[in-house]
Amino acid sequence: MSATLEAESTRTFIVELDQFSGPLDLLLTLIREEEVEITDIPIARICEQFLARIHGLELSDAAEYLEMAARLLRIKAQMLLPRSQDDESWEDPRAELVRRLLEYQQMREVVDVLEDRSEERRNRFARGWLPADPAPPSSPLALSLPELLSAVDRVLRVATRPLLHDIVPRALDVDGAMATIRAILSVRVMARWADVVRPNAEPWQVLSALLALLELARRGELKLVQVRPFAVVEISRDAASEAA
Amino acid sequence: MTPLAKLLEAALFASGRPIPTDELAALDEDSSAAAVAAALDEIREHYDVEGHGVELVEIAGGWQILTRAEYTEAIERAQLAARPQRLSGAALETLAIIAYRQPISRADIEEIRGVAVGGVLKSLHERGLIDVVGRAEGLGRPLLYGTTPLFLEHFALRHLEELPRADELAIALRVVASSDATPSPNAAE
Amino acid sequence: MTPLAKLLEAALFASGRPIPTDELAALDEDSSAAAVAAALDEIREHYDVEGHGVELVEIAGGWQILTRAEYTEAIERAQLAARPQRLSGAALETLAIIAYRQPISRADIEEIRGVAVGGVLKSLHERGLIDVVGRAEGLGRPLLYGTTPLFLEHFALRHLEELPRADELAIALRVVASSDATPSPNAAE
Repeated sequence: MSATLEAESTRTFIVELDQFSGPLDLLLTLIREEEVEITDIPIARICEQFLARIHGLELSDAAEYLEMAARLLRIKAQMLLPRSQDDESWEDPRAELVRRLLEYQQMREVVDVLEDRSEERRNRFARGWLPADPAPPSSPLALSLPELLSAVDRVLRVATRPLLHDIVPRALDVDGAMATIRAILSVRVMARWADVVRPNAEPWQVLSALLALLELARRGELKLVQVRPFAVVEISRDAASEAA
Repeated sequence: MTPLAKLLEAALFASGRPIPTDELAALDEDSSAAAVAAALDEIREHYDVEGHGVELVEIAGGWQILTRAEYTEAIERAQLAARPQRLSGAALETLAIIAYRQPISRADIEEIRGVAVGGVLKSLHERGLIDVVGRAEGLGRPLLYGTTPLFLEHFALRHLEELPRADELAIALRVVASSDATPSPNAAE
Repeated sequence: MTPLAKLLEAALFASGRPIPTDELAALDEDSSAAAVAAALDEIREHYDVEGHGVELVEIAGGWQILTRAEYTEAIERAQLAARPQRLSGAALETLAIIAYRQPISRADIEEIRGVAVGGVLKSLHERGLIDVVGRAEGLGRPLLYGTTPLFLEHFALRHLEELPRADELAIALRVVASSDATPSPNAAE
């Protein structure tokens, strides 16, 4: 594929991606297009379609799609594991995904209702001209000590403890970052830092990605190369481990 | 129209927002709640029967006069008033989840939507459609979000219960899964 | 009412300003200036004959629907009497944080509450319950807020030390709830 063609397809893909509000939306669309049951997804086929759709995408913008791709690949692999006919303890690896898809679809149903209602309201105007507020801002204030004290109580209940320190809102997610990086490298031979961390990533995300890279490198799943100091770090699949 | 209906009409005309029923009742201390309800009925019926360009609508626990939908386009074309912007799909999805699952944390919303929602939450909060209603127990004690009265106004809902019940949705859901048809969003009246 | 009168009524209701006759005429291209004038007459007469709480008035070269003068007083009185205004939960919580942690910067309040408090601070300041009491050291030298003498007056407190300490709060809440009256300020000392 020539460079121009590739750029072309990338652009059309981004346009298309805007049609989806997230990976679950894309997945649901595929399921509708393929006319299959949510409760019995032909995972290999859907997974293939999903990867085809996100292939060639600006990876740094699509961590959430890649995470889903990794999840689908994992389920696909689990489905291939041999199991005996009468194994009662067997759990469908798709169960969790089905649950999330059903929940998501239920929410989309509510969105339809809300969209309808907001359209109905948008098509009516409220009174446009309003008289100046006759009440001066110094209207009497109803305040009582019990009210203030219950507010203090609410603040204390709600405030992070201890008051002086804020607890980090999200713990590191190294496993998630590792899944993302693996997914990126399953579609690409080589990636850069900017591909695995979004430009506006929060500190915990940057840290998670860094730890994930080091861990994967330690396990020999990928190679980190920096040609000279301060140059861009190149992340690639480790040829040796791949051959193995 | 009766004197009380005229007074209520004047007050409703003077306001751009729905007026709660108890504030309408406070306009005339001599009138009972039943009299106020009757006067509101009288106004609504008068607007419908006499064929006015406006109508009386029950919204967010109160009452509001709104123009009839059929005139919106002409009014907007003449640039006498403008419709507010539509909410994005991401904003609607997030609102839908908050409306049904409130109080709910950001992480739980992200779990359902499958994407980060920090920016969407911020803009919904700035628009006054959601608010922080508490903090969860447990690690990090995350903030919990809920919808506001303005949310009801925005969607012309009398109260949250007007949205279809979750179990009604679940039934529709199974139908959809097998028929592939888009559910008809008949808002419960 | 005729269709044109209904359209004009909706437009006059929705517009934020008086509408000149030629703009009203632009609402419906098929209607002549004479038809618009007739429709305006029809609306005015309808409001007068049917006894509405509003009237159609010609102002500054344009037309506007206004509430009748005889009702403005009742509406204003209701708004004034509209039971003394209460502080919102957000305002109360912010006030509580300032009372206990003063002098405190906006950033610190926001860290505790988890949401932006700019608007709330402004309204508490306008009401004279809080004031700027200094600036912090360090980056940007942010403003520090504290409560005012008016704050003490509102709660019938002689000085801030009369507020229960945080660890006594649970007890104080129980006492206050059971007496339910404003505490007489002659406890200790």
